[in-house]
Amino acid sequence: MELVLLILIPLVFAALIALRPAQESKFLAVIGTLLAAAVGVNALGRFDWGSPGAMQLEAAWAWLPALGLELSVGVDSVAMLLIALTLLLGPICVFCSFTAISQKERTYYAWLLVLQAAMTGVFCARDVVFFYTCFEFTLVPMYVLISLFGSTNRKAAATKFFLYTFTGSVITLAGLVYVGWYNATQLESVGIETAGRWTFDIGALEAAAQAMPANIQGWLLLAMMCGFAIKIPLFPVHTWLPLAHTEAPTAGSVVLAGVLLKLGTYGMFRFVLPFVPAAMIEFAPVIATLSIIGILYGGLICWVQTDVKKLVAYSSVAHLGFCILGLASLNTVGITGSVLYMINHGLSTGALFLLIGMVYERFHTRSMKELGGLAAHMPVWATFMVFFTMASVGLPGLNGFISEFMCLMGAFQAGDAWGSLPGGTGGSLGFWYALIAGLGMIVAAMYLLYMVGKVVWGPLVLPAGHHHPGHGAGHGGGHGHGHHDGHGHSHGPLPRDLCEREIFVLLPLAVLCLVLGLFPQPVIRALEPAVNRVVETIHLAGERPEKGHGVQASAPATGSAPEVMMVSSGHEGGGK
Amino acid sequence: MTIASDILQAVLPAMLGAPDAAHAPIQPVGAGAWWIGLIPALPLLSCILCGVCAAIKVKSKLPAWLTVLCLGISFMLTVWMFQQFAGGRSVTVAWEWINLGWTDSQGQRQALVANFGFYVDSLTCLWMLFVTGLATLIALYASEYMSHDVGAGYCRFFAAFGLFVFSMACLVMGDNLILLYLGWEGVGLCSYLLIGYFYKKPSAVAAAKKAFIMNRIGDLGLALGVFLAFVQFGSVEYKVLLDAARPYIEAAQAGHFDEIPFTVQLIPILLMVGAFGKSAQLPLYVWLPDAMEGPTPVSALIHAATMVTAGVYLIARTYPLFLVSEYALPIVAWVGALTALVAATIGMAQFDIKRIMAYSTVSQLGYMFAGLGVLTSTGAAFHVFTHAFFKASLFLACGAVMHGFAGQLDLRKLSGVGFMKGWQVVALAMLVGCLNLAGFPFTAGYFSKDMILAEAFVTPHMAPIGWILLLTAGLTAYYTFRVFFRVFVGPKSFEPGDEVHAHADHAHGDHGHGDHGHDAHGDHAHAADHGHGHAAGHGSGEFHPHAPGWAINFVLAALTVLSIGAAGLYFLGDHGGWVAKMVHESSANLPAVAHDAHGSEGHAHGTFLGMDPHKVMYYVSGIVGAVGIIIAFGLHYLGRKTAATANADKLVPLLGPIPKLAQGKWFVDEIYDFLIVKPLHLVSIVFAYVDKLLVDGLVNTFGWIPRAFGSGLRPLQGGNLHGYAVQMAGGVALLLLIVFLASIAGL
Amino acid sequence: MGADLIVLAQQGFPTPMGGATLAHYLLVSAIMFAIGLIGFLTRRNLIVMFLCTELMFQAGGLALIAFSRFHLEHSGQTFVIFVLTVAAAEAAMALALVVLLFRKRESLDADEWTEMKG
Amino acid sequence: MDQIIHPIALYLGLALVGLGLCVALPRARVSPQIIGGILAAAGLGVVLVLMGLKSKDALPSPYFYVFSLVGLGAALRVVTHPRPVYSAIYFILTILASCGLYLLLSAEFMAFALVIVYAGAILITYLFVIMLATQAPTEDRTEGLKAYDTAAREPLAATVASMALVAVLTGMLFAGSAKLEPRNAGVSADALLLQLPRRVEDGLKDAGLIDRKERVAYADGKPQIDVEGRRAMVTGPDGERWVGFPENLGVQNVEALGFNLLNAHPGSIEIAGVILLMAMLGAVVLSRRQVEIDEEAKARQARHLMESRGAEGGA
Repeated sequence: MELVLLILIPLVFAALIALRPAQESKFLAVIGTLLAAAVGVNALGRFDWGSPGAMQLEAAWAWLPALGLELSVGVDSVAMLLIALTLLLGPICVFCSFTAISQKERTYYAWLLVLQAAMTGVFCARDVVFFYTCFEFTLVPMYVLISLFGSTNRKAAATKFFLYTFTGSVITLAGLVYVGWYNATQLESVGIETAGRWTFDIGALEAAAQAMPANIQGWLLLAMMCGFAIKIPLFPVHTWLPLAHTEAPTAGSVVLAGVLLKLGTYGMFRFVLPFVPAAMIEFAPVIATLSIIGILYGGLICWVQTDVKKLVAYSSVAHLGFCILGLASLNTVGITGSVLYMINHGLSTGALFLLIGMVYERFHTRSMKELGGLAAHMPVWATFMVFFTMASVGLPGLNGFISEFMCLMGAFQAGDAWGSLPGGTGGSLGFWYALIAGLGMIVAAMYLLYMVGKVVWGPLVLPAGHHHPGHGAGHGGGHGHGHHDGHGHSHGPLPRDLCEREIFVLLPLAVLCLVLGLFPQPVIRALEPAVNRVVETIHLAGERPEKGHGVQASAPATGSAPEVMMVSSGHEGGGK
Repeated sequence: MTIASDILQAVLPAMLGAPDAAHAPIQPVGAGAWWIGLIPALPLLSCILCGVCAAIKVKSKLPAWLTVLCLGISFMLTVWMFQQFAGGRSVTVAWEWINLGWTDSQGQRQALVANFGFYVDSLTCLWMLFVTGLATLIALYASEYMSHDVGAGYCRFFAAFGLFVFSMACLVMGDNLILLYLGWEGVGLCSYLLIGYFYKKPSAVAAAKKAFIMNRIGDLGLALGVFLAFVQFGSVEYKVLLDAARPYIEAAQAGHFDEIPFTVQLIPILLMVGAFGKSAQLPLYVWLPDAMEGPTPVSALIHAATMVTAGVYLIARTYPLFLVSEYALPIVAWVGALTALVAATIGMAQFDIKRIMAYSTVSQLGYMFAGLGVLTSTGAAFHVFTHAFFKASLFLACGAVMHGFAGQLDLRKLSGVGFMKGWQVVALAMLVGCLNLAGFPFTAGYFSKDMILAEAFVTPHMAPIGWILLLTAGLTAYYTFRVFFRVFVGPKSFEPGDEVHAHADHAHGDHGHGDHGHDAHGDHAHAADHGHGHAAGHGSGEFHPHAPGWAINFVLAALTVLSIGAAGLYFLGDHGGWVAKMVHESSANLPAVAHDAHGSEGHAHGTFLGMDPHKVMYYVSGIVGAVGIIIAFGLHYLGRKTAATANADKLVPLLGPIPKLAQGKWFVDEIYDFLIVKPLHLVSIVFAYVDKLLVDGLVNTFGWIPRAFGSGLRPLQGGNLHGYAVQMAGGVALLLLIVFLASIAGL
Repeated sequence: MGADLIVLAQQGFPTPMGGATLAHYLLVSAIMFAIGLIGFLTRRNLIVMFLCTELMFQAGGLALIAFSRFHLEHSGQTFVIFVLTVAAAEAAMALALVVLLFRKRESLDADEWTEMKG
Repeated sequence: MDQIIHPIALYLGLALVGLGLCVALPRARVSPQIIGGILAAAGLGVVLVLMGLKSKDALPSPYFYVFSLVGLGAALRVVTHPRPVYSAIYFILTILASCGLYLLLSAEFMAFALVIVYAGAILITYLFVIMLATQAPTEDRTEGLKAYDTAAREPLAATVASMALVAVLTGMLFAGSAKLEPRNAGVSADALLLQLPRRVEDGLKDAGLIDRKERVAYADGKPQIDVEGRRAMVTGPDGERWVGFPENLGVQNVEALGFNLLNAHPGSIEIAGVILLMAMLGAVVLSRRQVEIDEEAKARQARHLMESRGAEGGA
């Protein structure tokens, strides 16, 4: 029941904000997000971490029985953790935009809450069409946030973002519906109990999709990858991200980097891997190569950027390249690494965007030419900036390292040269993939330290309008000189260094980064069964003797009995 | 043997309580005591406390005392640990860090297990002793050296200092390769933070960035090595790894390496890349000289004694793997030797005394790697041990000079410092350090270097390395005493560095390049730049050197005693001394049988000019050291009137281009920049444009097509009646035509 | 000759009419339709354009009657009645519009009115 | 096509007609309309003659040629005449010619309806509007004519388009109609009498064959009328007898039409009524609304009137 509450609370509060007068909107937004977080914590409590692989907290309502659509929700450990991330970033986004947003507050906070509801919906959806509706619905609030509250050419960025992602995901919908159709019509003669009738339940379609012949699975993979690749963003289709990020307001960027990019990777984990394992094995090198290009290409572009936000945006492209490399390695370490990456990237890059937002609120510039050496000017901000940069560069002891290390190890293990060795898992990646992706780690260090070197360290450079700390004015925690109106060129309402609210926003992220870095085991133990289940299905698909094109005799289930029942495709009609 | 050595032999074993346990090479790994976890925990605690001090803006020297206290306790615990566990092997698991399991194709359960566990054996004790020991001393030194920076920078400095010792402890005591990797990058981070301590100076920030990225290149090699180790042996923990290489030892001894699978032989080569990155060996050494931008305690502790030895530790720890690989050790030996030579040549031509010490560190590290390469992990470990002490004291002496002479480091502007009032302790420390570094007979440096040289000639095929090392020994002696004779002896004259400050009294203004305005902050707490000292006001006030305080003198004296004492260790215990015994009991142990294996082909022992290297090397290295010193004496002391000129200058034109090239550090930096950094920058600019125009352009054209198509059709909606009429008529005509043709064609 | 004209007038449908003669009537109606079309396309006077549309109606009616006669089926003629009503309705509306337009712009030129454009 | 007329000849004829039409259209400068008319007539004549040669026997009656030539000529003049008034009047002539054709096709009611409704009502309205809308200049001065009346627009393009349309149309029609079979050829023209027993009774009474009291006999609901035999069973006070039909007893066109209208298309009539109502309403609404002419337009109008009056005064 909690999951539905998680979706409804933000919606209800969004409505409330829309109705109530503007000055109450901040208060309501805070209450809404915190309440959702509370229910989330309750759900985390009730979630049985003993068997995290299974679907829990399930509930379902008939939506369109004729088409077999139902609003069914349910989470396993992966979805639960991503929901936790969303619920964590919710209040943070609200708190960080108190001073940033002065006009049209009601629209802003209402849409922010709607966005959170949609994102939670995506992660706990167990029905393909419900997943898709939420997946698409996240675009609307994001469009509004960027186009109304962005900076200079926000309109173009918002439109491009919307159309680009939308066209991709429409093709994904086509793929998913094809599976629904395939399940309803092509599978009567086969043993799956859910076959033969129109249903969009993920479990049912998973079984049906796996029964498809390999070439159809290939096409299905391409269809589904269209939507998810754009969302992730994978290399060739990433150009919307820097534009959207530079133009989005701070909270928008945080949510966009923190959770929206994870919809793509979660989509791949939930749909592409289990639905089309045979095709995935075939296409894994292609996806891995694309992600590696993304890593190096994105990284090198970061190195020459002058706009800090664009730099961090491209770094997201590079970082998510690692995440997808982990997925493409198709082994437990790789996939666990990539799921961890989704969470860690959300924390560290989200925090980086918060920090950049705080500088933007003070100096109204993002270009590294006008800003420099802020350590002397804003020591607390500088400490956080160095901390989170180290987290995102993947320094051991912080969360970035665990996921990056596991993704690389996963890619390394997946070499066919050491399929037989104890640690190796066989597959199509291997040493060279890991080596070149490893270069990405060096490039990451280059561009992030370039940024930190330019913005944090070095001689103090402030934009034209801002003067340096005046003589004698003791600048401890005191607030800036007098209160100017909102957008005055001086510091405005914000003190020189971070105020309590801003530190309160950053602290939980910092603590989480440290905790996930030093004590990742609880999370890893939670992810293990869920990931092993997917690896098992891929393994079985790989073992299936590829007789002819796509005709599979049902291979006896080896090792632990996978939840998914083995089927042979319709026309062969082989014994079960 | 001298009386001293007898005393030492009597006293030390009692003090250190080293039971002469039988050479039980490998003992079962027992569960370690819980308190071993405190050794790394205490530095972390000091780091957190300093963080808290920074948060509450402490203005006193509190963070320094906190750090010294924690490190001191940690050192005590290390000594206690050494007492308890010398000879044994134990693992203490603090908590379960990573434990991820899956079932592989054969159905067995494989698991990636990496705990926050501490693997204690004699090698760990050896390393931790001098790490924590030196850290405590240098923390004390830094408390006074950094006093001008109390307030903002101070807490940050000691926080990073504590974090460094924690990371070094994780690196050395970690029980698995991933924890080693954590420590590895942790020390990288701390060196980044400490080199970039004077963040106002762009050169310091660039140097810090360079150090971190260079280390990261090495770390990539290490990471791949860790992956391959896991893939090959199914685990990253030492208790599994170190025993896993055992079956291949016999095959390695028999010399036919083709039996050993290629993947096993590849692991050490990958690990070696990491070691070269961290210990500044040939390809990746350029960051160490630049690391001198940091404050001197940092250079002394991190870039001379502890961090740079991490590479040596890694190879010593995973020595069994190196033994089974055919090409690993030779590569290590050759790289070490070449680094030693190149660094020595550059060191000779520099004028900045800290840079000279940096290159000498690179050179001595070359020695250690060569030692490892020529199968004397004992020699290498002993050299690490001795080098840590005397190089730290050399650096701190140079630091004191810089401290006193307002950042002046150029040996052409300083002379006769030893004779000035208050500088005697510093001069003595410098002298002892130089003697050790030059390998003057009966100094600790002499014994450790001699071991390596002897082994270099013993192991076959390694003779050329022996000769290179011998030549380098001479060069080392020369450039060490060049510094000593130019700076500490001779006519007294000095020029203040560019750090002179108008205020004559103790206050140290904050003055750095490019810092706008004169920030008259409360008590000048801003990070002074390029070390501290007096900044020359605008020509007013006469500058006089500021002699070091008690803390500096005490630490220098302690280090001098330790450097001398280290020699005594050579005599402890039988062949090779105390360090040899420690190394034998650890995993870096060189099974005697393996020792012969490398020497099995051809005659048992290499010979040095026909004689037995062990015996004759004492005399040869001593002679070479003495010759070096005499040449330095001749060139730099005799007939030198002023600080600036010396007899050596007459030699320069004779040698032609070599001095120029050497002074320019063989332009290695420029080559790297030209070959790698510039093209990479160009490529990324091209990528940026490709991304903006091609990839984005492609997407925009898809956006543009419908618009163009639409505007193409707009004129049809012309507004005049006849236009529409004609269109209608034309349309009907066309339709009829089609129907007509269809009917004709009988469709 | 005149007799069969009268006979024709009284009787309902005389003997069926040959295919060939039907063609004649269709030819006439086609050409009349063409003339109407050309008129509509070329003339710029609004009223004449409407006249041309009426001409096209007329042509259509003629063809209907020809077929009605050919098939001996009265519905053809009924349909012409409806053609007539439509023509009448259209004429009424069109002429009212023309008057309006004329009052507005003083001229009946169709090209005057080109504001409604894409 | 099975040769109502040889297609090539048809197209050539139609091309000639087209050419004629094109030439006949009014042009700004010289416009040889007469020549155009002759050409068109010649083309038409060629086609008709050829059709006639082809099917010797089944020729339509000579009146057809008269009526069609008059009709088409008038239609041509409607289109080509520069003065709209004359166009309207020529259009009336066309209507009359086509009424003639209707008669030939034995659609008497429609012929008269056309004359009354179409020529009588609709075209008179057109004339009203033309009178209202154009300052009809006196006979001799043609320059008063509006430019838009004298010059046709792209005559060539329009002609070609429509002639192509017609060519295809006729080609198909001819091909089709040649193969067409009349649908209810078998049914006799008077089959409708079966449904009109009262009509039969009246007819017989008028012809004096039955007296007033006799009725047509019904056998199980159906009137006993034998259409082919042209006789009906009549019952009266002195029993039943078969009575033969007189010569002129037959279904008149109007009756058949009325029957068909109300029987086959009741709905359409209603809709037709509605259309007419709407048209009327529309016309009322449109014409009633005063066109708001702002001051400036009024001033211009006044000046315009002054000038024309002045010109007339001056002439």
